[in-house]
Amino acid sequence: MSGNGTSCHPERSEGPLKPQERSLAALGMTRRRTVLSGALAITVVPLSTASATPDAMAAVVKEVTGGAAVREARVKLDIPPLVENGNAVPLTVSVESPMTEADHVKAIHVFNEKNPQPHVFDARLRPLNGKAEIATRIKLNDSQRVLAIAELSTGEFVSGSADVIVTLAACVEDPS
Amino acid sequence: MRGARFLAVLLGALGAATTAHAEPYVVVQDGIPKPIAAERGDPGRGRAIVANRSVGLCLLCHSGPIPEERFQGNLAPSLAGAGSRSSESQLRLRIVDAARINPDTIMPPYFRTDGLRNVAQPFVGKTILTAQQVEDVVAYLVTLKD
Amino acid sequence: MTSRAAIALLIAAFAASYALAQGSDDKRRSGYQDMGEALQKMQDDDSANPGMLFVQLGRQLWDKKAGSADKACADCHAIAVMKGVAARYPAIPQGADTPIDLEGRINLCRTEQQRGAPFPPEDQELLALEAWVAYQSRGEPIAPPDDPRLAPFRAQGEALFRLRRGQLDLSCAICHDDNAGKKLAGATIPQGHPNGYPVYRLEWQTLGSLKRRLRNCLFGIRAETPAWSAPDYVALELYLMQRARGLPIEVPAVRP
Amino acid sequence: MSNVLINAPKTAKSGELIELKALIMHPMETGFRPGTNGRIIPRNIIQRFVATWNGEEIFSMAFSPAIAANPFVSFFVVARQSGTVELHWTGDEGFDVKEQVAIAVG
Repeated sequence: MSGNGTSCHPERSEGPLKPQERSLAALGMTRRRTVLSGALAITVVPLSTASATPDAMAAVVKEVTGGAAVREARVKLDIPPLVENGNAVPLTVSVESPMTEADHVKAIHVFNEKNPQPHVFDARLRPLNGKAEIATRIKLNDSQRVLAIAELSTGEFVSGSADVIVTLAACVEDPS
Repeated sequence: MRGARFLAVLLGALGAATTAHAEPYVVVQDGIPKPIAAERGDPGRGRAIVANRSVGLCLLCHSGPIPEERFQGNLAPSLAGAGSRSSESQLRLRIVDAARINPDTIMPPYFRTDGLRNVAQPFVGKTILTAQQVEDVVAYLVTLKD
Repeated sequence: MTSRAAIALLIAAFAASYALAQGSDDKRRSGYQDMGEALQKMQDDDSANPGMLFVQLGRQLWDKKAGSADKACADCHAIAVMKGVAARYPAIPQGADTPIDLEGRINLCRTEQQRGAPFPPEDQELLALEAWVAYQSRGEPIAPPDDPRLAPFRAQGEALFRLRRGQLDLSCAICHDDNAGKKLAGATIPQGHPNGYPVYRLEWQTLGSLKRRLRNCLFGIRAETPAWSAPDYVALELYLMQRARGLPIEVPAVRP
Repeated sequence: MSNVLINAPKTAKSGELIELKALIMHPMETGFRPGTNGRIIPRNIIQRFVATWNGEEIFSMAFSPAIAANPFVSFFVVARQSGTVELHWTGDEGFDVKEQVAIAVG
């Protein structure tokens, strides 16, 4: 039913999309999907999952930290400020740390504000990692802030964040 | 003229499911002086159509004074000041069928179905915008004064 | 499963090669040159380029016997012989009179030599084999054959490139010749060169063929997409390869 | 068919900091995306990535659907003794892939 066309534009689903839904669609992560028959928008399929929001992100951050204070320090996110497609955004997180038994990074947690879920990943590190730096690629469904929180062996939490602009892709796929 | 208006009403009621047996509008010089839909165009709705990248598609190619839409195209002139540069009648024809003014235009024909090749099945015989949507967009564009 | 393919970090660094290779009056640009630095790095670093997973899969399949003839590609061809092949296709196979593209060539071997069922369009194994073959030509300039029999097909491809179509009444040329480099919404319109196919497109989150890409464009302008087997695609590909003559093969390219 | 690319040095000096990089073929289907029939495609992701060196865990990571398709991970480790690094990915639909590389430390 969705072999119906869309146009040369970011949204593969065709109905009016809210700004944050736009690149959700580009990601194929639309919560609402409007199927077009000609120019007649007919079907709306809601998806029950609540989207991540700054509030939802704050809530999961609290789960991770147990409510402990988080100091903005020592954590650096290397992520392109502007990406052409949110489906695979390269991200490197590094934490200034001697990585000794006495003082090392135990975990790095990454969160986002606008994907369907606030969690991105949780990594466990040890002194033998030598360097508290990890790289991966993540999906971002819209321009948003990405937050990394490091849990230190001292029990302290430190954080860093970065804003990423996801440009709207132009021509996307026939979903059929 | 009344017949054209009547047809436009009918088309409006059918959404965009236009099978344009007859042109529901009359071109006079470089414009379409009379509205092609029964209901007056609404500038607020028109702005929403222009801003919507899957309905109006306008901002894919044009930029416009719609600051909340971050990524706007630059293949075509800015829509800012469109209402100063062109009359309502001229704007209407440019949207309905810009090729009537410039055969080489890259502007898609928003309210024409004939003379198109290889149209995908779901769109055959259908216009990009409905008559009412055209009027809403025109109503919005005339408000864009320099 | 895989031999622990500790692929050496092999920076292809097309950025550097483009800076050096092209004269100033050649305005042609690979889509690579229109990408941000992050995506260029993703393509250049073989240990990060997701397309390399498909190249590796293709290498495994190359040696795997298949079909009722129980033959592997490697039983007939040394892989080294494939260098430059992707830079020359589409071409007219021996004994035939119409051109086929590299996928078509692989499927021809599949049915005639291996005596197996042809791969369906966008089949992962087909794309992987194609990527493995085209990878042998990485860095080689596109060099369409001089075969005069190709001319009418190429001309047909050019006509298709310039044909306005679809509900939006657009042609390939309007975007990729006349307006390349400009912004369509947030995206820079590339010149549309075929030098990275099969390409790892982030939009797809997988490897895909030039045909799939062409179909995306047609879909975008609300035009009919010819059947996967239609000769239109090969004709367009012939024209596009001619248009991109001299640009280096980048397989496996990464594109947004 | 699993398909993994690991980038690791074959040799390292004792105490040397080395980088390990790994790519694995996997769709990382989010579970939020409708298929062509309009119904949601069920989630199919890698949930966990664990690296061990001679059996001792050196790094682990829990993935969410927000990890890109064909996941890429890179991390560091201090080379201490010759042996085998094993990378292990597990996830939905019984996904379970192990891959090993040998590193000579001298």
